[in-house]
Amino acid sequence: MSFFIETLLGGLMTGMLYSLVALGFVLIYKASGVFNFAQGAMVLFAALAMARFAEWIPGWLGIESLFLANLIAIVITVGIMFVVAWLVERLALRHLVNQNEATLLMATLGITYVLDGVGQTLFGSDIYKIDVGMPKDPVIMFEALFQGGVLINKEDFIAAAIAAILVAALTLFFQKTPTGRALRAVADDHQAALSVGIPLDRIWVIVWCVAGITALVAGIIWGSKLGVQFSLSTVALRALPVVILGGLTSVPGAIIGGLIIGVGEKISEVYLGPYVGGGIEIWFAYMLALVFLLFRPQGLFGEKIIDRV
Amino acid sequence: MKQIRKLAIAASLAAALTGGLTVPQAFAQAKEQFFPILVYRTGAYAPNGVPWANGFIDYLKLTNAKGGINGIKLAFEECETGYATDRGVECYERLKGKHGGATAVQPLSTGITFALTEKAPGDKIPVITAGYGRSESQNGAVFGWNFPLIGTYWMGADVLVQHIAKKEGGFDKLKGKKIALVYHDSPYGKEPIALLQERAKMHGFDVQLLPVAHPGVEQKATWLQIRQNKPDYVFLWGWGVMNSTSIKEAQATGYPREKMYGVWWSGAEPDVKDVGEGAKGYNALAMQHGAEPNAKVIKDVLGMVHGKGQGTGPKEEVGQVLYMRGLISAMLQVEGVRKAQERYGKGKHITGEQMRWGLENLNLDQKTLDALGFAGVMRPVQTSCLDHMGSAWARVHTWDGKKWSFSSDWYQGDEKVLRPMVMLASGKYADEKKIKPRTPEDCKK
Amino acid sequence: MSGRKIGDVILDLNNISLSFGGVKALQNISFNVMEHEVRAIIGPNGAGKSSMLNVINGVYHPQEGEIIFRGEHRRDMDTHQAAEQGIARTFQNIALFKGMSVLDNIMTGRNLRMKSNLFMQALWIGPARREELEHRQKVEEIIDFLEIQHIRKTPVGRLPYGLQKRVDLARALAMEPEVLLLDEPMAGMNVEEKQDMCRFILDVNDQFGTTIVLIEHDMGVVMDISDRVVVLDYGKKIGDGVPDEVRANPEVISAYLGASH
Amino acid sequence: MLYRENGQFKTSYQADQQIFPIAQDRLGVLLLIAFAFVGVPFLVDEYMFRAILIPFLILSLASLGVNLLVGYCGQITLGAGAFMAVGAYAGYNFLIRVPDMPVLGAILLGGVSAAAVGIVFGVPSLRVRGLYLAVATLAAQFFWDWAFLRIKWFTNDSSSGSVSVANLDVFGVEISSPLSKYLFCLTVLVVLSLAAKNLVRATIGRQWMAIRDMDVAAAVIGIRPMYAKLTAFAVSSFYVGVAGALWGFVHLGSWEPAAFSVDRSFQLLFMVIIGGLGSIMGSFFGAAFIVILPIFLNQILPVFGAIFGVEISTATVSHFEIMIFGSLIVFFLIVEPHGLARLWSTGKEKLRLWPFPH
Repeated sequence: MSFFIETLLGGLMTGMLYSLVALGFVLIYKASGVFNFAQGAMVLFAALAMARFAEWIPGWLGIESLFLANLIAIVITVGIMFVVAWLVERLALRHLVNQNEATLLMATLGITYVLDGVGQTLFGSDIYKIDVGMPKDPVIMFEALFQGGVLINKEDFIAAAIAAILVAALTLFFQKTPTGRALRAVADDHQAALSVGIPLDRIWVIVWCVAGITALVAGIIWGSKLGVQFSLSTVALRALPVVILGGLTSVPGAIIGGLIIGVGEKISEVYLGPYVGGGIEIWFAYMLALVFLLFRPQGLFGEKIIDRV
Repeated sequence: MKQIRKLAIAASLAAALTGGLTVPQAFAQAKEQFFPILVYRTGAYAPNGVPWANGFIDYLKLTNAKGGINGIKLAFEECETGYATDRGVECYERLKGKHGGATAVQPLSTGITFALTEKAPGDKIPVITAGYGRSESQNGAVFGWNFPLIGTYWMGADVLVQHIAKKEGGFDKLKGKKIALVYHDSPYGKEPIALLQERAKMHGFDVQLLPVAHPGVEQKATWLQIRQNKPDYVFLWGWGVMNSTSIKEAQATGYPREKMYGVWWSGAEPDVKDVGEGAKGYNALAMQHGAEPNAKVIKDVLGMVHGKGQGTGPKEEVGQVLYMRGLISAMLQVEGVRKAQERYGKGKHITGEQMRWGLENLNLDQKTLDALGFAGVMRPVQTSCLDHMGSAWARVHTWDGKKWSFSSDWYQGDEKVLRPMVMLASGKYADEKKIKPRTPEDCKK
Repeated sequence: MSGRKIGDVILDLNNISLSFGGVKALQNISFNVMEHEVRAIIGPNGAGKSSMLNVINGVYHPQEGEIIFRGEHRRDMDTHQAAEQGIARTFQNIALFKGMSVLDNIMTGRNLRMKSNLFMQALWIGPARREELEHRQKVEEIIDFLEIQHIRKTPVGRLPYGLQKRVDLARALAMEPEVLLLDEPMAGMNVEEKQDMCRFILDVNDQFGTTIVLIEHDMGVVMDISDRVVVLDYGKKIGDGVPDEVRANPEVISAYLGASH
Repeated sequence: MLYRENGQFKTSYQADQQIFPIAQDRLGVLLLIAFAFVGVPFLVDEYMFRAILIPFLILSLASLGVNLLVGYCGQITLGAGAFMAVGAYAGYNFLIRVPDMPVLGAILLGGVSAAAVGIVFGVPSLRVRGLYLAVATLAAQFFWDWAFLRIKWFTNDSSSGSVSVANLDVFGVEISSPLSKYLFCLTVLVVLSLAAKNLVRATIGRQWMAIRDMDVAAAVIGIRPMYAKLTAFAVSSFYVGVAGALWGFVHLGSWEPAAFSVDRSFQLLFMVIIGGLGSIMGSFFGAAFIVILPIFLNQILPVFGAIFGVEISTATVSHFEIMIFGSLIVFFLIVEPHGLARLWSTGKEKLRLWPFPH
């Protein structure tokens, strides 16, 4: 039992990271109809920037405090992600309005390459660490409840709390601020949004920037746990089943879908994997999403599509 | 405006199609020996690819600084493969004819090695895979052009088993023990399985196989399984970011790092340095050498190459584990050329075919190694036509939180176990490919 | 209207009800169509006219009711079956295949009659090649009939609206249907184009004896060319009969006045 | 002035239904093919053959297959790499397990196996579309990646999981020299391209395009979406599978599943989008662009550096390579979203009117 709980927790933890990446996908898709494959590259880019600035800043500014260095690094990285968002909108997106989905998807893959190249040129290809002071060693808890207790990483809980704060902040942003409401208007109906005078280009910059910030949060959590390296961008591929499970346009879908996929992956690998030689978690997640799609083609929370002729 | 754009596209396309692909080929020069270098300095495996390449090149520079090989200077050129097989093949094709022809090629990727194994015999270019590649290619009778010098994965796995047997107090104590193999899910990671299963049969221990998908950043489930099964030892067959991820996950699931043993590609500074204290106690095979900041050859490199401002990578990394691996790989190739020159003429350019003879007749005794500055770094290497490995010695080193240091004596891979496996597998390969194995007589030619 | 003679009931719809989620698109609608006649469905926007056509050729499946086509009783139609049994259709918002030429668009209308297999098509031999030529001939006849020879090779996306409507009709005609469903064939056309289209519709009806069910907004046109008219409003049938009867129906008058003003 | 169709009147539908209705086009293509067979062998060196032309030909074939599915039938796939792998591994198994199996037979059977697998993985297309489908096809990619690594039967129990073939001969001709490999791939490509062209101008091609452009209308005129989509998956996978078998047998000789990774799938989709959706010619343009451009950049950047007197490190070259590659992709998608094939046909149309623009 305690092992099952550990697996479940592990799955939820991984799922939470997938949710954050999927959240980036969904935000951008809702606002601009672009399936942003570069989300993974953005996670990497943000994490690399954060890791490197946190490393460089003490030397540049003579700051001793780790907290301060991290804080400044985060601020700089947010700035960088804003610039990335602005450049993407300026140089690519605005010229690609009304193209079909596949073309847009490929364009974001092109952006992925550029980000990978720029990221590695500026920040290097080594493994870097993000040290935000998370506790690393596990503790055993609930020994009274379960035999042997449950192995728990405090780091995971702190990370989950950060993710929850991010989601809450995003919700507030969308519900309470004028910009957030404008974003929702665009998501619901492009034409309508345009007709009431919401500048689409600005909306896009904002939404890419918000996606960049979720990428940064995902990057910090992941990077603090496992280090930052080029391979981090492949996390996008792991998070894809999440968006088809949750629906491309649904924020709750991304969050719940992420958790389902995370847990599904770990449980399948741990309990089914040994019978077939292991390594099944990637395709299992995809198959899970696929089977699900066959019954509900629009995903968990996506809107039903009705053909009109 | 639109017109100009279209014109620009057309022009750039035309240029792409006709222009650059025929980049001027350098002419053959008799007085240089060409070393193509397939590297990966970008992408998922860059952290490990970069120091290897730096060490390799620094040694070539050192050799040139010392006057070359009997007066023949070394020419070399890098080509980025990104660890991708097709790019690797392209690099090989691009470089093999330059500067009078490649001497030998070292792909530093199991995938590229497999592909080049098919091409090398036709081109008559030896493929040196020091410490990687297919284990059965040790049999030079079948794999005429492959040289897994000073280490194959079977030999490495064998040494690891010997080491834990010694720790436990004898092979008989291994009975009932559980060993988990956490491996990169690719031909590279799968290489040791055959040997471990063979040894498991002999001694009655259990092997649990835990594959990790490329690039290895997601290992939660793997380590949950380790936590569940509580194996006595974990062997790690990873590469790139997978290594440090494994160690971090081991820490997060509370698996003792002291019980973890990596292969020699999972035991270098990039794998542990950002884990720091968390990796303390983690062990890995040393492919003879470890981190060797005090070796004479390193002092030479620092003096004659870095000292002159010609160093390839950061000075602090000179002498680290993977740097040394690259450096030794280069040394073996250089010595192959030297040996070939002994037969085909000192100060002469050596062809790929002559190079094969040189590599098959390497005889680096301790005196030679000492003279080259490798005292204490490695043991003698002696190859033959039938044995393309040349040395089956290895030891174990351990990360103490700051540096790697040796923690075991020398072990030798057990011929009695290895030889039959090599013969069986290479025999099967020969059948499939309809290769007629070379006899000792053939070798004399 | 010389050559044609109105025959028996070919299509009979009984108590059809259709809803999407909570929205009732059609409620308990019954009417029939006779062989060779021109039958019009009219009604204000959102009355369920297009849904009605979609039910007839199987795009939508009604929750309740029965469809009797050529004596066969069915709960609903299936698009493929409908096409095979000779029901063709044009669309309100032109559903042409934008990436293809006019000729190819019309050729798709022949697909049910082309029987050669994949390998023959790949090799372009024997039956495949012969078939292609035969059907091309038939398609050229339709092209001549609708007077669109000059745009044969043009991608349909580049055509003006009126011509696209004509190509849409051509594609339906290429199926040599027994029943032709026309969804607002004259919407958005100018007077001249409308006249042409009317002529084509009547010619089709006349020369090929094709039964026609059409939806149209232009009352003048409807009353001129149709034999019988059914009127829908908010998913309900409010009138059915020959044009003059319908015109006099007070419910129809109020629906139209209410809807348009 | 030379490129005109004035005066070329077609007197039969047969003449009008030719692949290249304009005489100059016909001649041009024939000359090009003749040049590829006869001229190229005298002009290029081994490097061009082995590192550029052979990969280009094989990936053209794969990209052609992907284009049949994505460009003609409108079903986005990100699983093409998996179908290449199926073709390669199935071909390998036919070759070693069936006695006296000819190489060509094994390659074609590899394609047939890929077609069968394609049909199975095409089934979701009946329910889902667009990006959802694209992601669903990734399931195929990851599943087969895994299967070829894990199921030993596929690799003939090789301990490492990688396989190799040797001694290729086709109708008694040994396929080992770069030239023979090139000619072999070229022949396969020409034959299969012709077949593809025939398919897309026949009724099946029209059915695919109808489904792509407007699936409801297609169903209404009696096209069965299931039949059209699944044949598209099958034919496309056949092409991709044959390409995979060629990639393994002829180009690499020895391979592991990583040769057909998800990166390959993306690469193939790039080819058809950059080249031009729904264009046979575009598939070749796309393949040329994607195969050649990175290699070209990789070689030209150091040369550029040398001109300005800077030595650019290998790492920097690679980084610039992917940056420029990525930017060019975005650039091309912006200036010509319909791909290089559209540029080509616009150019031809201009030429037709030249020198009188109106």
